[in-house]
Formats: sequence, structure tokens, C-alpha cells
Amino acid sequence: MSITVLYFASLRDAAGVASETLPLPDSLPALYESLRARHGFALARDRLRVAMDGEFVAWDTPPREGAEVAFIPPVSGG
Amino acid sequence: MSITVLYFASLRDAAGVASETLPLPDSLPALYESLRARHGFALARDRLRVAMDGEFVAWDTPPREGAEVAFIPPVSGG
Amino acid sequence: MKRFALSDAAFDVAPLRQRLLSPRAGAFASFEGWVRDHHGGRGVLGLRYEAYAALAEAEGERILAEAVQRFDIVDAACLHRTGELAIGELAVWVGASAAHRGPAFDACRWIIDEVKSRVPIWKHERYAGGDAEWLHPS
Amino acid sequence: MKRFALSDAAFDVAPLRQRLLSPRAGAFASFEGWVRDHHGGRGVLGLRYEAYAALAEAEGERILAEAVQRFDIVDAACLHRTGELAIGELAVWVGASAAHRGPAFDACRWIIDEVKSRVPIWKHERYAGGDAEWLHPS
Repeated sequence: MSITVLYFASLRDAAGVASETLPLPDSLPALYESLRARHGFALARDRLRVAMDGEFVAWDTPPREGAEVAFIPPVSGG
Repeated sequence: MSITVLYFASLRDAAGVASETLPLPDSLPALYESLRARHGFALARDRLRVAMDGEFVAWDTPPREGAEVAFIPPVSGG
Repeated sequence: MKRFALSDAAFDVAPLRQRLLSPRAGAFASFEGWVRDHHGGRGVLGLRYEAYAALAEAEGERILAEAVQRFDIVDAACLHRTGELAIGELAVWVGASAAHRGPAFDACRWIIDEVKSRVPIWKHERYAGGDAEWLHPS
Repeated sequence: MKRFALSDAAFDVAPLRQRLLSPRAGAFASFEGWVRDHHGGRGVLGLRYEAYAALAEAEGERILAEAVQRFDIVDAACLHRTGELAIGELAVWVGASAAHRGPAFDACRWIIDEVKSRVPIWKHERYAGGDAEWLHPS
């Protein structure tokens, strides 16, 4: 029962890895808060969007076994 | 004591020539009205602008001896 | 350097764009007018643009100089075709470079609007029905 | 046919523009974002774009499909660079073709605004002072 978390931009720099596999969490907010505490992410959760398996999802979407989860910091393309 | 008049677009088609040399007229409006009567121009004077020697001028500008006068029908570039 | 020009032959947009590249510019907006196969519900076979060249060039330069004053842009340019054009051919090109995208878009749009309303160039359209006419929009 | 793409190498705009040519289109508006030598008063030496590719491509396609629904255009496309870019390099290209210039401009501007706010691409800037940072605009 695990998920994969992808890190991008400042989150990847802070985590020091591009991805990691973690036990299936209770919720996406709980997952972000625990990772934020562990890696020292500067960005508060309300500044991020979250995606699961390559699609944006609501923060209250239940984490799926085996899913690829990505926290999306404010974007700066263009 | 003469001027040269240039014709463009529908005015040239109606006049049948691209330019003609005419006696110096009393005024630019009088010149246009006489040409309109002679060539059967469809466009009323208030739809045109007028240029003298390659610059737009006001309709009450006195015609200059030797000037090149052009009546500018509504434009349709772009 | 002149910013506005007429061309009596087809032209390539790449060198026009190239001239506006600048390390200060983060944004570049451009507009192209192409000859469309229809107008006001009628099929169009082709068209001809005629210009009063001396005045068109002077008025075009004035528009581009005004644009550089009026908008926060690095530079801008415009080129307009004259002569016979087929469907799909490029009739006019406008480009504007700026630090930011807002002024680049605004200047580009303002320039094409001014060119269409002020520069002495006239379009003669040939229609599918065999007739043809000069466009003198009111 | 895909309307949005990422490219990890420099690209030429000519084939992108070519794909949008159409006999029905009388207007074509395009936008290019170039790497600027300054940002917020600081000298910029270069930058890197990183994308969450799968999501960026899906979200980019959604934006282009929305643009075609929302505006009276013939077609539109967008290409965004990833990887290391030098000053003056092309970062993003947007093009929109339409019967008339209003929708072409409006769609082009809307697309770049949406891409900048919604597509998961991040800019990492290197400054003249030796420092560097990820941009996460609030």
C-alpha cells in the first residue's frame, strides 16, 4: 500500500530528490503537511495545487493505492 | 499656372487616367466638385481626404502653383 | 531605420521579426493579414492593393513613430503588400517587441487598426461571380 | 492533431505558423516570449524551465481546446520550451488564425495568459550576482 510523490522546482530542491515512494497516506493535505515538516518546504499548502496520475484533483480526493501524486507550486512558465 | 491631380482606386477607374494637369483652381473643394461633375465620381467630397505634395492637408488649404494634388477615397488596406 | 515599408512582391516574415529581437524584450506580438477566400458572404478569387506610395510611406512611418511614443515598447515595424495577391497570400505584417506582453499586444493591435484607417492603400477584390470592386468602407 | 507541445530544444517558428495558414483565415496573431536580460531590477544571465510534462501537455491541450470553443477562430497552437535557455532565446510561442483580427488577437492573448497561470512549468532564473531562484509568483 504505497504511493509515489513527484517533486518539482523549489520542492525538488528542498526534498533533494525528484520523487519518493511513501506509504499510502490518509489524505492529500495530511501527506503535504508531513512532507512539508520533513523537507522544510517554504510554500504553505494553500498556495499549491495537487495532481494525481497526471490530472489536477481536489485536495479532498482520497489518495489511491499506487497513485503518482504531485504537489504543484505556483507556476511560472511563459 | 497649373497643378497635377492624381487619381487612385475608384477615382482612377472613373477618370480613366492616373493623373492629369489642370489650371490652378480657386480652392481644393471647387476642384473636386468640378472633377466629380466631369468624371462622375460616386464619392461625395465629405468622404474624402485631400493631400498636396505628398502630405495630407486641410480642405481649405490654398492650392499651390505646380502642386501635386491627390483626393484620397476611404482606404481599405490591411 | 525605417519602420514602415511597402512591398510589391511577396516577402518573408523571418527577417522582419529578426530585426525586432532585443535582449531588453521579453515579449513579441505580431499580426498578419492574409487574403481570405470570402468577404461579406461572397467568394473572393483574388485581390489587388494599390497605394499612393509617397503618402502611404510617410503616414505609415508616422503611425509607427506614434506607437513607439504611446506604448511601452522596444520597437515596432510594419510591411504592407501592393499589387496582385492570391488567396492565402500575406497582405500585411505588424510586429512589436516590449519588455512585457501587455504593451506588445496593445501596440500591435493599435498599429494595424491605424494602418487600416489612415494609410492610403486600397483593395480591389475580384469575386467568384466575375465582378470586381474597389473597397471604400464608410 | 495536438495543439500544445513542449520542446526541450530550440525550435523554429515558421512551421508552427505554416500549420495555421488557411484560406478561411484573414488574420493571424502570434505571441512570443523571449528570455529577457532583466527581471525585477536584477540582471538575468539565463534560465531553466522545468515542466511536469504529462500534466503540462494535458493542461496545455485543454487551454487550446477551450480557446477554439471560446473565440471565433480557425485554429490555434502553442509551444513551450523546457531546459536551459540563454538571453534572447524563444521560451514560448502562441499563434491563432481567424477570419477577423479581433478574435485572433483576443484568443492569442487569452492563451498566453492561461498558459502562464495554469500549465505546470517553472522558471529557474540565474542572476548577475551569482544567485539563482525558482519563481513561484503569488
